[in-house]
Amino acid sequence: MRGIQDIPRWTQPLRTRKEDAGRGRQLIDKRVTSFEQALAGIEDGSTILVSGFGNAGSPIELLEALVDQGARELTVVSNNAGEGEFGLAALMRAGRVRKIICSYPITSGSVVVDELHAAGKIELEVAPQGTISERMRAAAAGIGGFYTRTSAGTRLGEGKETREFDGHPHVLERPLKGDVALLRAKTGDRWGNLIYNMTARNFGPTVAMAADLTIAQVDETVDAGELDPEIIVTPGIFVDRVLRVPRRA
Amino acid sequence: MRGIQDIPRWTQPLRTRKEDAGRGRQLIDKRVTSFEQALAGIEDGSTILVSGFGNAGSPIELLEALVDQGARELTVVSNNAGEGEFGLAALMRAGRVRKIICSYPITSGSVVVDELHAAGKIELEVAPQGTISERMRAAAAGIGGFYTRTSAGTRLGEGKETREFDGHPHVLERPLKGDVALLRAKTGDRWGNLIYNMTARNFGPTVAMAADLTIAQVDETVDAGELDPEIIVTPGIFVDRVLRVPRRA
Amino acid sequence: MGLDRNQIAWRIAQDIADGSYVNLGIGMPELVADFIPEGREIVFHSENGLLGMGPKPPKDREDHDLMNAGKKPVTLVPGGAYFHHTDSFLMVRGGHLDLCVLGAYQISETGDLANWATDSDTRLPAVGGAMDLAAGTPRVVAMTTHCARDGTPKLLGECTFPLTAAGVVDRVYTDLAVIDVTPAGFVAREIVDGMTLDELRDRTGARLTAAENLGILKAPALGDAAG
Amino acid sequence: MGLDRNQIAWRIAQDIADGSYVNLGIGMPELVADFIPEGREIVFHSENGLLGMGPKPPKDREDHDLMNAGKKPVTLVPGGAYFHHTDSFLMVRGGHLDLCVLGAYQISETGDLANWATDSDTRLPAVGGAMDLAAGTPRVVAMTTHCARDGTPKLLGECTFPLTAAGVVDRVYTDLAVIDVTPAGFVAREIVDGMTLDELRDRTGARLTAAENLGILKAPALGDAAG
Repeated sequence: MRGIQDIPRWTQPLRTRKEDAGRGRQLIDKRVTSFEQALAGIEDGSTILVSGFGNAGSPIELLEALVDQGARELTVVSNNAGEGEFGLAALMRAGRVRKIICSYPITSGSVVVDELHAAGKIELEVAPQGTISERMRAAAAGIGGFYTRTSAGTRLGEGKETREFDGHPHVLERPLKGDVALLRAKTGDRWGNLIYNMTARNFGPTVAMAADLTIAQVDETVDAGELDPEIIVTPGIFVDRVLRVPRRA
Repeated sequence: MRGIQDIPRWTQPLRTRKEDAGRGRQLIDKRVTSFEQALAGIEDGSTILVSGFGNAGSPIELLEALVDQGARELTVVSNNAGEGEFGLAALMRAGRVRKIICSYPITSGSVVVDELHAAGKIELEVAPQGTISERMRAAAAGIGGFYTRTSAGTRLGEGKETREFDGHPHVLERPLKGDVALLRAKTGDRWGNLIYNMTARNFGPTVAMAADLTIAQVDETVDAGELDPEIIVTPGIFVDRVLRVPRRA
Repeated sequence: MGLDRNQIAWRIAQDIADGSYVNLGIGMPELVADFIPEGREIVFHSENGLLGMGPKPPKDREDHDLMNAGKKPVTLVPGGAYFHHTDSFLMVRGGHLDLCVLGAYQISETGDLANWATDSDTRLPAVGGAMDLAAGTPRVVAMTTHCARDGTPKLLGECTFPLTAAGVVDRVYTDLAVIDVTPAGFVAREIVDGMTLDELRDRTGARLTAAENLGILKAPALGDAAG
Repeated sequence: MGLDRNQIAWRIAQDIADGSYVNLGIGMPELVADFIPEGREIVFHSENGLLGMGPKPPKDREDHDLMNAGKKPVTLVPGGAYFHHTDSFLMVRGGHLDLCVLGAYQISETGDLANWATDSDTRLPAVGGAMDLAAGTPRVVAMTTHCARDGTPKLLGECTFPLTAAGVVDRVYTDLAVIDVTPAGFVAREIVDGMTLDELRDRTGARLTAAENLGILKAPALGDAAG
């Protein structure tokens, strides 16, 4: 009876789990061992949600490896737009980012986005920080749209459906979903559960929930059961691949 | 200069903190020492959000003390509608609840709600569990309304504005805000930070955020700084009063 | 001739792929967890706030703070996590589960599900998380007896009971058959040994066709307990 | 004659009640934290995910994983907590803070705030959390010089720069005055010592009245560091 010939379509897991089943393990193991495995399958034209507030929580090494991976014409959602020539800035410098959606592209050293934007080589969409965050959560939560006061009556709210609730105008915001999320956490386990370090937590839990394929770089990996179930911030259901990247000194 | 005569209105804290400043402490201390202090000021006609899924996480003792407190004509939002003759059932038995909004009023022993409803003495509004939860979060998050697929095309979605997004009908749901939240947690600190125990967490974090006055009963209280800031589930900003109620054997 | 509830549960369990995130509805669907084939790791979600639900504990280790959605004591397996209700329903409504198995009063040939209220109900209305699970989960499986106790079909052209969600059921497992809900209506994939397609049609309240490679629905003899 | 930035910060700090939850905008408003009067416990929120922000650490204890919204190293005080961005903005947008202190390019007499872009801006547009804070916080205080460097007033009948939010500012603290935004427009509560109401009006781009009990705006001499 185990051998039903045509395993129906729906019995396959929906998400990209166990790509490395080839190594013969029967257990769920989301830990991968190379940047190639971590970033496999990211396609041209993808929308990439990126964690981090400034450099805290930014998946710098994953972003740099994405240059090698080769995907082009990317739309990146990130609170900031990179600084220096590393991480997100390196990806942009390599010409891979068609558009960036962010709240605050200006940081000390945000030279790459400045240059590319001045040269007309990158499209920039600026939105309120909380709206970006809530729009990603809406995508994660199956919400078709929500009304918020933020940006109502401002230039950033122009063109958006506006409706009054409780005496205040609200704009309608739509979910912001990623094809891929790249994030940095502190520790990840075999099931993909994640914990974070202080304010490096920032956008990590939200981007993790809001993408079809979620890839986390972590300082350390552990087996299932080694993280206290009370303190897990991102349950593994949201995470597809976990790559250990030793923290820079 | 410290003695500006007319301290402007807005410099008073918005929420009911430090009601017991009379004891002369200068520090924020949300820990109260009696049911009277915990429940002071709850008015007739209030909407009360109540944590708990069945008995797990239910603030049983606070609910029973609310009988003594005396508030009437309450609207209660709770996943279940009480069982036996204790906790929420006792409050209903005392005739204090005009209306209950819940997802699942039937449990083994939900005799009080059955009787009151049959006698026409309580109004019952049934809504999907996730919708109740998300509506409370919307109230907490300043969201004027949101669209969800849940209940679209069903009896519970009738009369609600329906709108198509991504090929699926969604209903518009409005925020569900409480005047008061009563919840049970495991540990609370001086600042009102809370942690929970296993699945007794359930609705606690959500009701805590969604009410004007949030009152937590906890198994134990500690000083500020004794809870690891990484594992706090409900930050104290959402909590007004914390009462230690020793856990029943 | 038909399967008993454990056997239906067993049959469903065979089809759940390794690594799936699954919610089992309260009641009969809970049995599915007992029959997951050896070697597969399935993560069970309980909507009251946990992933990685394990079997029920021995009596002396029950803790009423660790319950499932049916309010029965359970355990947590290594790798499991606790979270609050709104996050739990974010998982459900946001389509993060792979599959849910729900009981059913009626299923229509377009995949409508009725499983929360009957018109003859004398109980209070109670929906719980059924509408969230049915509307939010990408793959919804119904587990039910093929007919009600009085013999009336549960698979219908249209549901007569109040809907839980419209157009959501992908497959129905009954004591008599495994039936897909397709754009062409109900399609039998397996019929219980000894029953003809016409006999199954007699027990079905809508048009029913057979898959090209129609199989036989069988399950091993199973005791009342987990096999 | 006017106050310096530390003195404006000091003046604001005097008005923040014990037990308040406060967000200080990036830049000049950050100074307010240095002047909270002894004996008051104020909980500072930073929108990148912490409550209970403390002063900056000594150089050798800086950790780039513990930053404030201005991306500067900070500390956490006992009782503080970390949380993710969406929860942090739930606090902001849901009105859970008591007060925010924001910088301003312009403030209108109806409480409109412009503080994120000027039309002459050659930089990239950048809004950060300004619109969330301005729209969501129940009490919004603007901290600014009374006039721009070229002497043009910042308090106006209508803002000419792009708005951050409409009708949100409750009070403005400048180097010259403390001014409430009321249904009747700008009302001066305090004017710096030595300045007349008419002189202040000359520096204000909208109708300005004086509160009945108009006071004198003074602050102690303060060094560059916290006083």
